Amino acid sequence: MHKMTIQKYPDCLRLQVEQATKINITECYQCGKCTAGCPLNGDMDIMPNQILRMMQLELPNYENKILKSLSIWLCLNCDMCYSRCPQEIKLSEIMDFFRQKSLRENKVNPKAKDILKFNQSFLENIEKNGKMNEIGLTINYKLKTFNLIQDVRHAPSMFFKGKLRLFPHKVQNIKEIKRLFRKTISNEGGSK
Amino acid sequence: MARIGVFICHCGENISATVNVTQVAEAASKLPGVTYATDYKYMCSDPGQTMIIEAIKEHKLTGIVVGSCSPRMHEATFRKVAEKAGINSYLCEIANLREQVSWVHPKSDATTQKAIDIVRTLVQKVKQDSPLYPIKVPVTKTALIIGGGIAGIQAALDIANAGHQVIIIEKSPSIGGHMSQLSETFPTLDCSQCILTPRMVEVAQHPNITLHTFAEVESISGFVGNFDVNIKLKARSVDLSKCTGCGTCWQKCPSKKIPDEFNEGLSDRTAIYTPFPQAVPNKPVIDRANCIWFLKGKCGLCKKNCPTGAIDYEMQDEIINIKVGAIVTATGFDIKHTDFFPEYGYGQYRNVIDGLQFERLASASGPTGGEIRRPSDGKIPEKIVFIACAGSRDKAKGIEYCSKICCMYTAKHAMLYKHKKPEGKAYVFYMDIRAAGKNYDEFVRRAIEKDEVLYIRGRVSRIYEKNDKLIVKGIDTLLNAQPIEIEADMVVLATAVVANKDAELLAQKMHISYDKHHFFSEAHPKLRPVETNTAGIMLAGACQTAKDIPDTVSQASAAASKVLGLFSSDEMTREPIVAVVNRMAPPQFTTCTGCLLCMEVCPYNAIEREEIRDRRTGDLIKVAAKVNAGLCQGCGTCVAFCRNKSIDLQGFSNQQMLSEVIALLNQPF
Amino acid sequence: MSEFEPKIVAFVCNWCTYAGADLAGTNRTKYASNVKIIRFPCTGRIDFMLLMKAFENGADGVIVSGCHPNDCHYTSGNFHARRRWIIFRSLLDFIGFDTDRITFSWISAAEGNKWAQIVDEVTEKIKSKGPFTDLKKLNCTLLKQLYDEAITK
Amino acid sequence: MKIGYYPGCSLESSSKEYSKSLLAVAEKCGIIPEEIKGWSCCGASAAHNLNHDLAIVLPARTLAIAEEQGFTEILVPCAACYRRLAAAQYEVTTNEETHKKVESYLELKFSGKIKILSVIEFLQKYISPVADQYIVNNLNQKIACYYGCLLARPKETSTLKRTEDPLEMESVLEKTGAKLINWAFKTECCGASLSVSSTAIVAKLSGKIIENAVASGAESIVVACPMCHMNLDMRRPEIKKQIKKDLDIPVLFITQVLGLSMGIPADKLGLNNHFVSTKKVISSIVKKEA
Repeated sequence: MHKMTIQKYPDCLRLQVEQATKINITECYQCGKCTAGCPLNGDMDIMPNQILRMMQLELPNYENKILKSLSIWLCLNCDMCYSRCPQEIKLSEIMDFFRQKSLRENKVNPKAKDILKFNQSFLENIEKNGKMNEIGLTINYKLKTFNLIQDVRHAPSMFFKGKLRLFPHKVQNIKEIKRLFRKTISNEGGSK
Repeated sequence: MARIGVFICHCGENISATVNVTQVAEAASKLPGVTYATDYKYMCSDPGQTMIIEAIKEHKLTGIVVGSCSPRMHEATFRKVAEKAGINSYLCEIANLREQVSWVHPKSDATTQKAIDIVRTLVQKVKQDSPLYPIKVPVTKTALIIGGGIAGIQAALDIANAGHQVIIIEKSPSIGGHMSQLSETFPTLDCSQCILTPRMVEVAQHPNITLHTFAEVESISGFVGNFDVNIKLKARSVDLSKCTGCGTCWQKCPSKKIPDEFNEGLSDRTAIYTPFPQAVPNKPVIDRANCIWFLKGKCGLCKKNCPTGAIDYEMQDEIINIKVGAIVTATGFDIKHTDFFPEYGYGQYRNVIDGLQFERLASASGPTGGEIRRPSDGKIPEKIVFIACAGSRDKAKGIEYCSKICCMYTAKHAMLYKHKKPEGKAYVFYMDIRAAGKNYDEFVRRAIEKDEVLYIRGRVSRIYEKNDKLIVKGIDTLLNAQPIEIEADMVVLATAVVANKDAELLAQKMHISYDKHHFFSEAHPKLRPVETNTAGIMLAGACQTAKDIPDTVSQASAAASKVLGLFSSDEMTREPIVAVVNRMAPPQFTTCTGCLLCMEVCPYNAIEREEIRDRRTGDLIKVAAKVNAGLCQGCGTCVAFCRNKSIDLQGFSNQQMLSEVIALLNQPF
Repeated sequence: MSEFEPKIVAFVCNWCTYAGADLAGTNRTKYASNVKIIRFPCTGRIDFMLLMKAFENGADGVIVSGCHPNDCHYTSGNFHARRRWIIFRSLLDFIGFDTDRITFSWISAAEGNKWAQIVDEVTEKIKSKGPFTDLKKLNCTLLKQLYDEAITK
Repeated sequence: MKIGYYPGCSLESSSKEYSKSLLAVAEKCGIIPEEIKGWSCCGASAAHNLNHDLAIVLPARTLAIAEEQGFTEILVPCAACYRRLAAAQYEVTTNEETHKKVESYLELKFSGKIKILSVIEFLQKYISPVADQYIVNNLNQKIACYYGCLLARPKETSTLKRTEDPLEMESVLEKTGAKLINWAFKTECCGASLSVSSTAIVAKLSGKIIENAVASGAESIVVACPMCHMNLDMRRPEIKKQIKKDLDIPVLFITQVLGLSMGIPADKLGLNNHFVSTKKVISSIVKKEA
């Protein structure tokens, strides 16, 4: 059994969340409506309402359990939970915060590596072109995941349907996009 | 010239242990205007009181200051003493030397000095006191009850049985309210109509009660003991004096497809109708919005067939004026309907119903004769899901509060269903079970343990229809937040209790305050729970906040006892601590300029606009404020707001407060 | 030289803070004897000019206290007092009056300890500020002189 | 009237037909949206998953340059771009601090108050009022309108009146003669951003949506979002594996349906670019009687 300790020390995860999102975690009264409506409630390892509960209770090691969970990466930000939450807690913002922090602290759940890599490939792609290029994105993502066969069968038909371009459109002022990436990333502590 | 007496109490040793009482008395005796000063062991004891009386008489004192415990303890005692000695009771002031001096400071010169300062301050105040006399207001001993539900019925019967006249007005065509719709009542499961209808009949037959159904408040003026009320009697289109209630009219009415309000839309009624079989009065009314005669100018079947000629299409709304001494507001509540819930289908699923609809389904007098059947196809459901807190405790929906009755009636609903269909399944999604009340939790436990109602802790996120079933998506927070999906045949939402739609309007007519949810506000949340801030207007039942039947009836009787207290004498007496606007001889009349800022800030609507006119010509000379002493409660907010000090508070006048400040500071501390 | 003992006047309402101060007594909670109470029916009754009168007559600090918001015996008197205080304070700030010498607070009938605590805090604060002399410096001759100067300019 | 056009990356590649059909319908009604010069990607879900500032700065850049180019309203047909742009606008206009920060990143001053039109708003405002004169065909089809999550939520940026069961797309399609069915999954999420990285999950979610539409009697599904289209249309083989059912219900963009009713040829609407054949829809057209 866990021994209850008061953990709300100055830089605990809960306070960081509250500061970053301006959401008061204690407002959640654990009705579970978020989880009940979540499209991915069958796939998550920690349910959304449980994540809030963990922050309320602050039992030992709750921070790592959250940051290393798969749930934070599965969240689709579809805001179903927020739109039905009686206390108007914007879980999607909390999830954004967790993802960014989990990445910065190198705590990404192994099962979420693909999701992360896709997102990273996506951003690298925009950084390079200013716009997303699906072939570039796919190649980059596949190199990162070594998952070379996935979606390959779609590629030829997409190409012939005019849905894939070999040569990316580029934003004329690509330097500016690169600068924006550099600046925001240096501000956020190097996460991309 | 003032002749003030100062009496310093030792309070055994409570004061004298840290305050040098003889020194205080001695210092007091040297104050200007003080004729006599002394100290004594127990001022409040019989010998102490006798001593004060004798001193007042012997030294011809014009006012006294008693330095003793807090005025909250013994102000009343010493004021009576003053009165016994023949001086006005308001010429007595209390210096609080115990709670605010001797008990909170150590024995020292500074403590004694503080006591002297306080005594000096009150000596200065008492010199400014003027005699005040309790205000007498005549009382009209008739009560008005607004609302004919169980709250109104109970209050009316209590007042009428005590021998006073009562007028009840009810906006719908029959009294009975929501209670008449209920099937059985928790926690005893006795039939609602069986216990209610005898009371309804008693109201109708009581010699002291006048009943106006299909009537509304038009306007209210006046004040406690003397209200002047206009009541609108809506055109019923049926002459109650001729109608025998035979029912021929509604049997002939061709307009038959109007949703029946009494059955919460689960059945239809005709355009001329009696709301329910036990209605009081048991006579019909024409719903003009749906009557073919009023819509198209033809038909007239009811009139042709009425054996007594009671139908009157020409009937007009009528305003009557009544004078009453007290008002009991018992206008009840409403509930949110299923269309309020986006996630539960905006009311588009016929088998998602609210609690009142379930009551009608379960009621022997309801549209299914007491069999619980689905509204869509009349099938008896195999699985019912009950959802508690539908809308209640939901900040996002604007209803933060707990509706209080739902936990109990949901347990009752599930129980009734299981009694009628023991092999059926009943699920209750809940967040907390709030069953505080006599035999209440036992009742819920019975539903769970004996009737095997399955309680699941979690809130339902979504309901949608699929192949004739309702898919209910919830979770069980007690089982590791496991998602749960139930294919139900029917869903019952325990929807939030809300104030009546027109509650705000009525409150404004009555000048009573209401909260942000439009429930009426009591004068004090703990100590004056049945009175409003407007003297003479009481509250009963769910118009104040969500309440069950026992609470409603208790409050109704409490409101009745408040009314009876008011009616116990021909005149009522009020403390003279009220505001007054100064008056002086013509041509000035008053220094009030008639800006009427005071009128706006007064929480009791006790300030009126007064027009001062020339006595002969009737020409307007001046507009000024005027305080209605019957309504004023003496807070003094108007005084602080007055721009030129024309309004003042008796007992706490500007002069008194200023002299207190000066006296407190202008001596060596 | 004896320590400076400030004179502090408390303007309190009858229903909450006066009762709270009584409770402090019933609990025998000890606090500084510098504060003396003047009882009003309601904070809504308090004319803020009386605060000025107190300073004019030698007070060094003032406490105004009544029922918590929504607890007013008269429903809304404390709200009026609060609104008036907000405006009055900005006026005082404008003319350069040290508004730190006035403490505005809510103390309920159940908060005897809070009363004692506030009294002690205010007493300490005023002690550290020293005697209030601003109004004494502003004598009438000085005002007239300033006024004349302003006109002749 | 000058409407800025922000196609977004998807409409330049995988969802070309959306852009094509939208512009064709607009042109038919005499409206030519003008592409914002130098626009860049909104960052989509990747940016806000990984970097808070970037997620605001990228879309804000587009808002700022559109403002600079003199547009007062911009049409953003992609639901994902719409949500990112609207979210950035919400942040910038409700939080002065963020506004300043974004301006310093961009080295550009802007008000952020430009009107962002989702495709539904655009159709309601500019096409619906005049549609009557251009609609020549009746669609003999039972259509399920699918909104997805991005247009319906969150409430701060959504323009739909009913969060759970919106009716705006239905009102736009009312005049096409199609039978617009009532169904339960209008605003469920299709799995959008996990399309590539967790295909199985997306197939499961999208499968449920398609299943419900078919069970509710729909013959085709109409969408207003390229993500939804890609997941419901292209992911059909994976969906089949998940739900063990082979459903061939076509998925069309709302603009394609409008285009068909206006008599625009199927190839100009890109209807041949779909993975699931749209022939059934095209053949359901009945000429309106004059």
